Order: sequence, then structure tokens, then C-alpha cells
Amino acid sequence: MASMNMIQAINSAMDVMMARDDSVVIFGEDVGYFGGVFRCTAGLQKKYGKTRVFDTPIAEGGILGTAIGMGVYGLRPVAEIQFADYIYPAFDQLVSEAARLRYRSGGEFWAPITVRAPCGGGIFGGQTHSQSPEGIFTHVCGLKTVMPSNPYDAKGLLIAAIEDDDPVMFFEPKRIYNGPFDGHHDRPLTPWAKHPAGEVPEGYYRIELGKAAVARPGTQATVITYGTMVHVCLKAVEESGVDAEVIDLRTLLPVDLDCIVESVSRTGRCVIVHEATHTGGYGAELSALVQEHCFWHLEAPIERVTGWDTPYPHALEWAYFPGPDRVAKALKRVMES
Amino acid sequence: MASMNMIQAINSAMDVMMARDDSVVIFGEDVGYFGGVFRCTAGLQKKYGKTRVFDTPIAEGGILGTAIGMGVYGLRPVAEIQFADYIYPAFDQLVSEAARLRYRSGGEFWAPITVRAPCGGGIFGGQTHSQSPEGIFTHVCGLKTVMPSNPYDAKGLLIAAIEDDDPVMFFEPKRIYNGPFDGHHDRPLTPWAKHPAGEVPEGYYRIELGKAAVARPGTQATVITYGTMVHVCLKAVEESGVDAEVIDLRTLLPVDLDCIVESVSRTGRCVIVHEATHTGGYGAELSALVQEHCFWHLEAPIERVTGWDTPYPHALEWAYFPGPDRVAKALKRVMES
Amino acid sequence: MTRKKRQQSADTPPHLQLHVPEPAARPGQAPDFSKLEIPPAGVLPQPPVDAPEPELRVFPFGLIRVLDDAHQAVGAWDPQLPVATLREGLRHMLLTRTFDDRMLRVQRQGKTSFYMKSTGEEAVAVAQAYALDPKDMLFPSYRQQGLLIARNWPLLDMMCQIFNNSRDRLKGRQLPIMYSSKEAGFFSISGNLGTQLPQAVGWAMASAIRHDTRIAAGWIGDGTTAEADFHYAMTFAAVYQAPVILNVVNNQWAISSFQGFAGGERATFAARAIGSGIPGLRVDGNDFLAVYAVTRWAAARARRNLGPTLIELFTYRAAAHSTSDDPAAYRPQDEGAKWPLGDPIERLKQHLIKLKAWDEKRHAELTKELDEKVKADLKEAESYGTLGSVPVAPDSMFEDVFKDMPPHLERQRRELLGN
Amino acid sequence: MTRKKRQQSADTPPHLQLHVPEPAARPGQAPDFSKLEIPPAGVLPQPPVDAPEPELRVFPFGLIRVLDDAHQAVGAWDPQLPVATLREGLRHMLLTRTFDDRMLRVQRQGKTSFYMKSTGEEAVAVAQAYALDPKDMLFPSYRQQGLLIARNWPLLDMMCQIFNNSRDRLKGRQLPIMYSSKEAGFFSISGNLGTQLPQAVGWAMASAIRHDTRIAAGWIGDGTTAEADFHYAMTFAAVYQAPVILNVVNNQWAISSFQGFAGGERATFAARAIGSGIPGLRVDGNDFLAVYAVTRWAAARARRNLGPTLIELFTYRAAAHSTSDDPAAYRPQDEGAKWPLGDPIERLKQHLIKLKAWDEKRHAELTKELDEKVKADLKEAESYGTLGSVPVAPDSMFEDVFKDMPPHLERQRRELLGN
Ligand SMILES: Cc1ncc(C[n+]2csc(CCOP(=O)(O)OP(=O)(O)O)c2C)c(N)n1
Ligand SMILES: Cc1ncc(C[n+]2csc(CCOP(=O)(O)OP(=O)(O)O)c2C)c(N)n1
Ligand SMILES: [Mg+2]
Ligand SMILES: [Mg+2]
Repeated sequence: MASMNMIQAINSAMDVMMARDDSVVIFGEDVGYFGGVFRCTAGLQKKYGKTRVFDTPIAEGGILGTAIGMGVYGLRPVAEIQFADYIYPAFDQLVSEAARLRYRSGGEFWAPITVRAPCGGGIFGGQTHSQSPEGIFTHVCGLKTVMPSNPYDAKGLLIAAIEDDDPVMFFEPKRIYNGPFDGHHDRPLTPWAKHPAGEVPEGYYRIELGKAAVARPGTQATVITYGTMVHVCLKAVEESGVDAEVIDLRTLLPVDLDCIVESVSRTGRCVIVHEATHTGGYGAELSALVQEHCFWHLEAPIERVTGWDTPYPHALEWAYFPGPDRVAKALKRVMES
Repeated sequence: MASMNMIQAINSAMDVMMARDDSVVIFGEDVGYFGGVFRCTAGLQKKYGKTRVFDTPIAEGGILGTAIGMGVYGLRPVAEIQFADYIYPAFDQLVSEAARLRYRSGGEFWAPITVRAPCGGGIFGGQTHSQSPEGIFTHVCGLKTVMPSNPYDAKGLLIAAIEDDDPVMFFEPKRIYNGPFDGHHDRPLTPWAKHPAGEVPEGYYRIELGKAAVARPGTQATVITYGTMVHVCLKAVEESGVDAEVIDLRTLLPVDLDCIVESVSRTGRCVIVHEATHTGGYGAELSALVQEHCFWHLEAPIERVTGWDTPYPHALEWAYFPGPDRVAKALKRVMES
Repeated sequence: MTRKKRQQSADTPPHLQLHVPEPAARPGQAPDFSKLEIPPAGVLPQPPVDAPEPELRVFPFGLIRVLDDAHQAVGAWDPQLPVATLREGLRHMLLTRTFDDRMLRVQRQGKTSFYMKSTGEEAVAVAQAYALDPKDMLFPSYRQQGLLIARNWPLLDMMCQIFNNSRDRLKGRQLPIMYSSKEAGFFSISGNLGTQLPQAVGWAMASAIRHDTRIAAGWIGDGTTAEADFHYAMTFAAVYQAPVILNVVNNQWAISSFQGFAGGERATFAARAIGSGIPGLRVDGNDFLAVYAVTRWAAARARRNLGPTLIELFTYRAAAHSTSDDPAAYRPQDEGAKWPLGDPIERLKQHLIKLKAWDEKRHAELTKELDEKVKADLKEAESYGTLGSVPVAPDSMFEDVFKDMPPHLERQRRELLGN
Repeated sequence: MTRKKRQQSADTPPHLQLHVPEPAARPGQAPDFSKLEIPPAGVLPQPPVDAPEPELRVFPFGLIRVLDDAHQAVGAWDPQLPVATLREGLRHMLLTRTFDDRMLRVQRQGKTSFYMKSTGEEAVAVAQAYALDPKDMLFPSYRQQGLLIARNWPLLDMMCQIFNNSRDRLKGRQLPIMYSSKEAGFFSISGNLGTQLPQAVGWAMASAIRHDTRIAAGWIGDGTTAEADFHYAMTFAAVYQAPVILNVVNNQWAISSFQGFAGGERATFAARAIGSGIPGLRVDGNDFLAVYAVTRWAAARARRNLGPTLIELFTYRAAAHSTSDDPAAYRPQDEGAKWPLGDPIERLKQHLIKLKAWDEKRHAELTKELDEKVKADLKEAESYGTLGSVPVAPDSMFEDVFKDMPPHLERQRRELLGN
């Protein structure tokens, strides 16, 4: 066991997989010699060589187009998109190719690529360094989508994603790279070293895709969330005084419906929280699923607490970010009705 | 008044706007001399000249990138994407630019572009000529999304879209270009000439964006749908014997929430229908909205009837297409619970 | 500054005009190739495969030709192929055309939904398949069915895909002609233009990473060069010196848009190579020998770690774009017949006749033999069903979306099956 | 066929290797420009603006220089600018640098979140702004703040954007330096690389469609040439002969990636023009006179309906990529200081001194004057607040998503305001 922040845990996952499987290759903008603008690939080129860890042209579509070709050859490419906000130029290769290849070839060809991308706000990055586009990808059949909330999960899920034979979108909430951010931006951040999930095995381990975790058991309501918002929701539960269960989805697609249904059927109340914009976000799918599967148990309308339907405004970051107060308010509303 | 099919109505809308406003320009792959693979721009280049109606390179991202520049200059570009399935290469220009420009420039710059794209299946087009990607765009703040279900609406909505100062995604369900397809692919198609909505004024008229239409009033349940599925749902209602109200959204974003809430509050039962894939589709947002605003009126779980979460399979088109039987079954289910 | 600027605005410039490309002739007009420059055959030298790129910059502006107008093989690029190979090439090209003609008829009979011919472009696919190693990986567009045929892939298998019948390995999922064959090293054809080109580069990069010996080749059309994927492929191939051949089949039309809308009015497509610092060869795509020779040259270069090559294959799309298209609406009906560089099959045939290795009688026999072979395969293929005539198991629709079926697809599968 | 193939595989090729570009020097090593070819100043002729593109194909492989190593203006490209204009140019370049240095300090003081300098690249923005008409539309990247400054846009306005304060016209929405000024003809800077380039082409196409006289210019960096938008811009500009100037500022670095990862090892960026059949000029980006001259030439060409020009401005990113970056981690610390083409401000200063139109004393005075001007503006800007020091009305967040606020945003606005 070692104490790792999320960057170190992600780095460790790739290190472990590079050592175990020489078909794993890593590339992206500035990931090679420099080790990535967030340092997630630091030291890997030195350790595994320039032809397994390398820098690329600034062309996200080219990065994923070539990644697919490498995957078809038989490699396991792990491609970094520098910010999730810059994944759109690669959208066609993801939707029309990575997600469709196995299907259209009758199972003959596939590309086991892992696409890593830092996402989310709270770092004064402005509208093009703060986005959470996961809801676009969960609508695309053929893609798996993952978003960890802590170092331990990040490593185990990334290893599972790299080993997965389907394309996996792996979103890393950059706001919690260094510590579990609870939304109180005016208070000092606790480092991962002080958090149990900052204790990470140095070696190989997997966390299966498609399995949620109960971040906090509770009886009165169910909060369904993922990524940075897990910590915001835990804080909100604490501050609201509501004994709510907090579910950390970890994998958005395939989603762990059993875990959700079991919990909401028990509590009868549900709040869904994500940082992404509201309309058509993944929260909409979660809300639809909950009411379809728990309708007769629901005692209050399902609430969605999300980013607003605007770009991420630089100076108004904290008015945009769905903080603990907004979550707590929603918890109170579902309790009151 | 004249009898028009949907292609003619769309052509007429552009013709009217080209004549009224010389800042309107039309371009896209094969739209110029040839008049478009679906003939929607037939005759317009001859009438308005090569510099207002022209062919483009095969580069959807370039088509919309230049369209934005033209919009910034002061033109009103109407760009055709040959099939909605081919819009993904333009995704970055749509999401990061068209949708964000007014916001990020504090209202100084904007691009009043209209993006026309034929969508939907039922024509044996296979997985890359059958997609309904509207649910990706309704999640993008800053874009408006429209999908007409008949010639009269198509013309009025397209004129409103071209006049709109925000970017508008205008999806045309190609299956109903020639007639209101009710899902019974084994029966002859009634042409628009035999349908009241095939009666279209030759001149200028608008249908405001953001206003739904009640395609069929009803009392026992509410069916919320749009595009081709409007006709499928009308048939399903007829066949199910349920006196359901059928709402044709026409504009998906901004959505006509009042119309939805008024209806579902009355009927207490709701079925949402679209052709797009299920998970994270626009139906999820509609379901979430309905349960948020009509929770206390709901007497049965909201049902979603959609395309399956797979690519559109060529030979299995009719097993994939959500036909009247599936909709009728759902109606019966919501009535029984 | 402001003073200076006023001066500038002073020299009042003319009013700006938008240039919109226009082909030389439209329906009703006579085909016009007067602006077309066709250098004589055999004039261009063949550089050593390790020639540095700066020494190769004449090739994008020339046209490599081996077969001259008298059907003789001339010049440094003559690959000097054995007569047996030439006859085999003729056979594969003719088989491709026979197959195309037959399948078009089948589509017209309503036995399938769609078809695309490669008429006039058979030399591209067949000669290039010959010039490559059987283990090299091919990333084609939808118009290189000749690659599969030249690799002796069973027509029967192709027909079963076209019919989406019980023997369709793609389980009825794909539009006709969207072939896929891992065994033949023929990558799954995409409906989205151009996506295969950076994938070909990625595959080649992987082959280099693994110190393999196999190279990759990709094909796109002239119109598709405008897509981002062409740019990505060129950039990544150049940066990593990937062992790949990037082919642009310039058949001068993209549905109704002539090559001017892809930039063909201003430069050749081979010239794009200069900006990336990789060799660009422009070849008469209807000249079997020339196509073979340039492809061999590019393959040798790639195999020796000398990097990628861009090849522009200059040809003409003699048939309609697809069964959904009617060229009479946008180009002169006889334009194809008047194409100065002729027909690839006719030209190789005449060359063989010149070599006294062929004659009309044997050609007629071959034509008949191939026609019967195609008919026979077709008969068998139809016995496994045509589009819609045999039920495909509907729930197979849910397979292969993912390697293992996740719960939500399992639920949907059960709903479809009504239980 | 099969026999032939066996032969092929027979000549066993070497094992493939992936080439991964590597810069000449890394931290700890001495800067190495030995492979760099710098032709002397004044050698290249200036072609007439209506010269056909095929006659211009030498320029992408050369380097247009006017100021020689003795700081004299030499050769056909000397724009012969009045001394007053040169002094003004020096002033605007120095003002840009002074502004950059000051704002960096301000960021370090925590008064804003982010900053990006253009140090070493001031001649690009300032000389190009001079060479264009004030009404021409500019589509810059984030490193051409000099364009605004050369157009005499108030520093105060720029500072207020950087501080997101009460005078920020962009309502606190944008990251610092993401300027936008319709009045200055300066397009809203995008955080997404390259998107502005096809937009510049579209704007120019519109100007041509409307028979306007204004042209457009767009800027991207060397690294950004790999993005699709560069390809789209080149293709559309060439096809429609749009009145636009496409500028590639090759400062040799893209964050930590040297230009080799954009293809710079194989060809110049100006050479991309050849493949599109448009003129490509490569210029010493640190030579104020040369940058002015090539831009004037390209602008004149565009204004006369002679189409687009690609300009590669060869320079060096002397500072860090941004305040989030530390170049010491990936390049020799003194590489910038050793850059053979020197510093644009120093070189213009020395040229003016050579012309007896300037001296160290006046330069020192100017430096002081500009420093005070920037300080004064800064004082005023700070009086309107710095990042976070003044509350921005939170509900302004919902404005301008659409022209009119739709109901769902109105609902969200009310929720935010708690009513
Ligand atoms: C991304 C994308 N855009 C548009 C289309 C529609 N489309 C199919 S083929 C074609 C023309 C392609 O022309 P070219 O590249 O010259 O190839 P050719 O058909 O001549 O072989 C077009 C526009 C598509 N399939 N994919
Ligand atoms: C689409 C996109 N991908 C990646 C980035 C992250 N990024 C910002 S600047 C930069 C380097 C750009 O280098 P270059 O084009 O040479 O411009 P320079 O910074 O040198 O002026 C990168 C990769 C981005 N902003 N947008
Ligand atoms: Mg073509
Ligand atoms: Mg750079």
C-alpha cells in the first residue's frame, strides 16, 4: 500500500499495465517527454521507451483515428485527450468508428482503446477547460463510460478499462486530482493522503466496470452521483442532517441499475447530482430509469441538481458549480414532500 | 395553397427566404447544380445564382466552420449536411463555436446558422444513413433543435429557423419526405397529397420555435413524440383503442413544457416515443421533466418507446424501428397499471 | 498610423467576387477535356526507392504512365511483369467488372437495397492488390471491391453480404458492399468517408512499434480528401514515418461534385504530399502496369523504413455513383466514353494482344467463363436467401454492440422477443 | 499470382521501426540550431501580386528576410516604410511586451487566474496589423494581443477582461486574454485551437459574396496546423479563392511539443500551400519589415480577387506557453536567448539606430513612458476590481446563451436567485 493522489494512482495504473502487457501503448498531446500537462504519464516514456509512450500532433481526431488502427492491429492504446473539452474534433472517430466497429464487422474487428480525459470545473479554467461531456457519450451505443471519484477507484477502474476489449471513455475529474473537494472552495482542501481512498496498492488490481459503490449508506433518501460530486454530496448529506445513501456510480455505462433500484426502493426518495449541464445530461437518463423501476416506491419527485444550461463562466465558477448547499436544499425538498 | 410533400415544402421555405432576404445563402454537398441528393434545393441555384447556392467540399466541419464565419459577417447561412449520420465531423464547430459564440463574446458576435440534415431510418439505409442524433444536440446549451412531422410545419418551422438569430439544428425525418409513414411498412404509403398537412401556402409564414402541437386530443393518456413517430403514434393510438392525446413537439429545444404539463396533468399517464437510441436519448429528458412537473398526477410509470441501443441494422430495420405495435403495447401497459 | 492607413484605403480595390468552381461540361454540352494535360507515356524516370523526398517533387505534377497509346509498355516504370501475371490481372479486372454488372442487375431486380460499381477503376484495386504482399493490411473505401477479388476472396461470400442472407458473416447488419474480411486483410468498410485512412496509419504505426514486416494501405476518393481524416492521415504518417501507402483515387467525381470542389482546379491531389514532406506519385489509374509499378515502389519504400507515400490514381468514375444516383443530371452522358485515358481492361487486353499473348477469341472465352462463374455463385448465394427473403434472427441485433452483452441490452433483447 | 507473391515475400525486408521525432536539444543540453538553414536577407525576389501560383513554389522553402545581420533593410521585399511608421511599430511592439510583462506579474500576484505572453512574437501581430486595412477582419489565436494593441485598442479594456471586473465587456465569462472586440475587427478568441481559421475563410467568402472590399486574416500556431480546421481552411480558401490570409505562426513549440510533432521535421508549414495550389510565403517572423512586406503582398493579392495566401511566420516562443507552463522541463533554458533570428524589438530598434532615426536615450525614454502608461491603465483597471474582488451579477450567467432567454433558463435563473 502507498499513499497516492489521483494523478499518481492513474500513473500507477498505466505503469502496471505497461509492465504486464507489452501491447499497451500510451500517447497524446504532451504526454511523452513532458509527462502530460497534469503529469499523469510522468516518467513512463523514460521507463518504457519512446515507441510505447509518445507525444502526438495536436489533432484529437488523428489521435483516436490512429488509436483505432493500432487497436485493430492488436495493441491496447491508451490515448489522452488533454481536456475533455477538446474531445469534439475526435467525435466522428469515436461515434462512427470505435463504437461501431465490432458491430459492423460481425465481431471480426474491434479496437480496445481507452480514452483518458480530465473533465469538470472548479479550477478557474473557463468554459473550455471545465466541461463534463459524459452525457454525450452515454447516449452512444458501443461506448463504455467511466468516471472515478478517488485514487483507489481510479487505478482499479483504469486497469479494468485498459483490459476491456471495448472502447472505454475514462473521464478524470481534475478538481479532485489532489484531494476530495467537497464544494467548499473557501476552505482548505484536504489532501488524498488524509483520505482512506488515498491508500492505493502499488501492484495490479481491478475494479470491475459496471459496479457502483455505496459511498455512504443511508435510509431516508438516495443520492445518485459520480466524480467530484460524490464528495460534494457527502458533505451536503452531512450538512443537511438527512440520513441519505450516497451512490457513487463509478461506471456510467453500463450502469449498475440493481444498486440504484435496491436503494431507491428502500428510501423512496432520490436526488441525482452531476456537474454537467442539466438538459439531456446523464441525470435525465438516471431519473427516467429510477421512475421506471421504482415508480411505486417513490414518495417525492426525483430531483436533479446539476450544472446550469450555460457554458462554464470563468468569474462565476462558484455560482455555476453545484455545491453542497444546492444539494442539501434538494435533499430537504425531497424529504418535505 | 398548394399540395406539397415535405421536400417541396422545405424547398419552398428556402425559396421564400432567398427571395425575401438576400443575406440568406445555401450550401452543402451536392446542393448546388444537382439540387441535393434528396432534391431539397432543386432549382434554387438556377434561380438565385451560384454565389448564393453552391456545392461544397466534402468536409462537414469546413461547411459549418465557414458557415459560422459567414454568419459573423452578417449572412444567414443555411447549410445542408447530407445525412445526419455525417454531422459528427462538424461537432466541434457546432458545440465549441456556433453554440458558444454569442455567450463568450458577451453578445457581440453570433452566427445565425441553420443546419438542415435528413435523419431517421425506415429506408434501408443501414447504420450510416438512418441515425437520429437529436439527443446529442439537445444536451448542448446554445443550440436550438427542431424536427418537423409534416410539410406544413416543415416550411413554417424552417422559415422561423432561418430567421432565428441563434444556431438551429433542423432535422428532417427522411422517411416522411413523401408521405406520413405510420410504421406499417408492409402497406402502401399514403402520399402527402392525401393529407391535410400536405396543403401548404406558397408564400411566407412562420411557425414559432418552441411551440408544440396537439396532433390528436385525448383524455386517457399523453403520448409525447416528434418527427416520423408522430404518425406511428397516431396509428398506435387508433389501434390500441386508448383515447390518448398525441403531442408533436416540433421543437425539441426550447421545449414546450406548458403543453406537456397541461396534458399529462390531465391524463395522468405518459408514453414517450422516439426513433433514436434509448439510453440518454431525448426521451430521458422528457421523462425526467414529466415526473418533475407532474409527479403528483402520475398514475403509472412513464414509458419510453425508442430505438434499441444498437446501430441501425440493415436487414433488421423493422425489428429495430419502434412501430405502432410497440407503442400500442406501451399504451396498454400505462392504462393497466 | 492612421495617416498611413488612409493612404492604404485610398488605392480603392475592385469589388470582391466569390469564385465557384464549374466543370468543363454539363449535361447537354459536349465533353471537354481540352484543359487536361496528359504527358506521353514513359517520360518520367523511376527514382531509387531511397531517393530523398525533395528530389521527388516533380512527380505530383506529372503523370506516371507505362502503356502508351499504341498499347506498348515503355519507360523506366515498366514493371516487366510476366505475361502470366498480366493475364491473371486481366482476369481479375474482368471478373470485378462482371461481378459489378451482375450485382447491379440483381439490385434492379429488387433482390437487395443498394449497390456500387467500380467500373473503369478496376486497375486501381487489382494492380495494387498484386503489388502488395498478401499479408499487408488493406483499408479500402467502398469502391475497391477489386482488392478482395484480386486476393481471390470468394464472390459467394461477397454476394451473401449483399443479400444479407443466412450466410452473411455480418449478420445482415450492413448495407450491401460494406464488406469486411479479417482473413483477407480487408478492413471493415465504413459508411463515413475517410475514417479508414488515419486507421491505416495507426495500423502501420503499430506494425512498426512491434517490429513487424507488414505494411498498410488505405484508399479514399478525390472528394474525400477534403475531410479531416485525410489531413490526420498525412500528418501522422509523416510525423512517425509510418509504413503505409495512402491512395487517393481521383475518379474526378464525388456524386454530383467534380474534383474542383475538392481543390482539383488548383493542384493535383498528389501535390498534397509536398506539404507533408512525403513522396507523392501521380499515376494513370487506368494503366495496370503503371499502377502496379508505383505501388511496388511505395511498398518497397515503406518496407525499408523509408516512410509513407501518397499516390494519386487518376481515373474516371465511368458508372453512376451508386444505384441511388443518375449522372445524366449533372455531367454529359458520353463523358466517360470520351475519357482520354480509356478503359483499364481494354488497355491491358490490347497490350497482351500486342505481346501476342492474347487474342479476341480467348478474351471472348474468358468473358463467357467469368460470366458463368458469377452466375453460378449467384445461384448458390440466392439459395441462401436475398434481402428480406430469409428471416435474420432479430435478437442477433443485440450482439457485438459490446463484446459481452450488458444488462440493459439483455433487457431490450428480452423486450424484443416479448418475454 | 501466388507464385509471384512468394517471390515478393522472398526478399525478406528489415524489421519495421517507428520514428518518433526528437528536438535538437533537451534540458541540460546546449541549444543546437546547427540543422537550421537561414538564407541571407534580401536574396529572394518579390514576385508581382498577380504571379501565378506555380511560379511561387520556391518561396515555401526559402525564408523572406529584409533586415540583414547588420540591421540594414535589403532586397526586393523592403517595404520602404516611412521612418515615422517604423518608430510607431517599435512603440507598439514595445507596448505589447511591456503589457505582457506587467500582466504576468499581476497574475503572479494572484489578481487573475491565467495569462499568456507573446514575447518574441510581437513583430508578427504588430507588423501584420499595420499591413492590413483597419476594416479588415482579424481571426486571431490567443497569442496575437499585439493586433489589438497595434489597432490602438485601449489596454484598459483588455485589462478589465483579464480581471473579469465590473468593466469587463465579456461579463466575467471568459478566461483572461480571450479578448473579443467587434469594434476593433478582432474576433472572439476561442479556447479550442484552430476553429477560427475556417471561420476566417467563411467571413472572407461572405465578403466576396456581398462584393465587399474587406478581406479577412486568421492566425494559428505551428502545432495547430495538425487540426482539421487548418485543412478545412486551406481547402475552402483554395476552392472558392477566398480573399483571406492564413497565417501560421511557427514559434517552434506547442506547449512541450516541438514543431517536429506537427510535421516540421519533414517540410515547412508554408509548403502546405503547394498542395492546395495557393501561394505560400515563409518569412522571418522576427523581422518587422519582412512581415509587413509579405502581408501587404498577400493582402493586395486578396483584394484583387487573386485569392488566398498562406504565410508561415518563422519565430520562436521566447516565454513559457502560459502561466501554467514551465519550459525548463522540456527545452534548454537558454534556447530562446540563442535563437539565431534574434528579437524583433531589438532588431527594429537597431535598424532605426542605423537609420539615425533612433538612439538608446530615446529608447530608454520610450520604455519608461510605456511602462508608466501601462501602470496608469493598470491602476485604473484595478479600481474596477480584480478577479473575485468584485461580485459579478450571478444571473448574468444566463444571458447570451441565446438571444432571448428561453423558459428553461429563466427557471434556472430564478432557482439560482432563490426565488
Ligand atoms: C462523412 C461523410 N460525408 C458525406 C457522405 C456522403 N457521401 C457518400 S459517397 C460521397 C462522395 C465521395 O466521393 P469520392 O471521395 O470522390 O469517392 P468516390 O465515390 O468518387 O469513389 C458522399 C458525399 C459520407 N458517406 N460520409
Ligand atoms: C482542440 C484543442 N486541443 C488541445 C488544446 C490544448 N492546447 C492549448 S494551446 C496548445 C498548444 C498550441 O500550440 P501552437 O498551435 O503551436 O500555438 P502556440 O501556443 O505555440 O502559439 C494546446 C495543445 C486546445 N486548446 N484545443
Ligand atoms: Mg471521386
Ligand atoms: Mg507554437
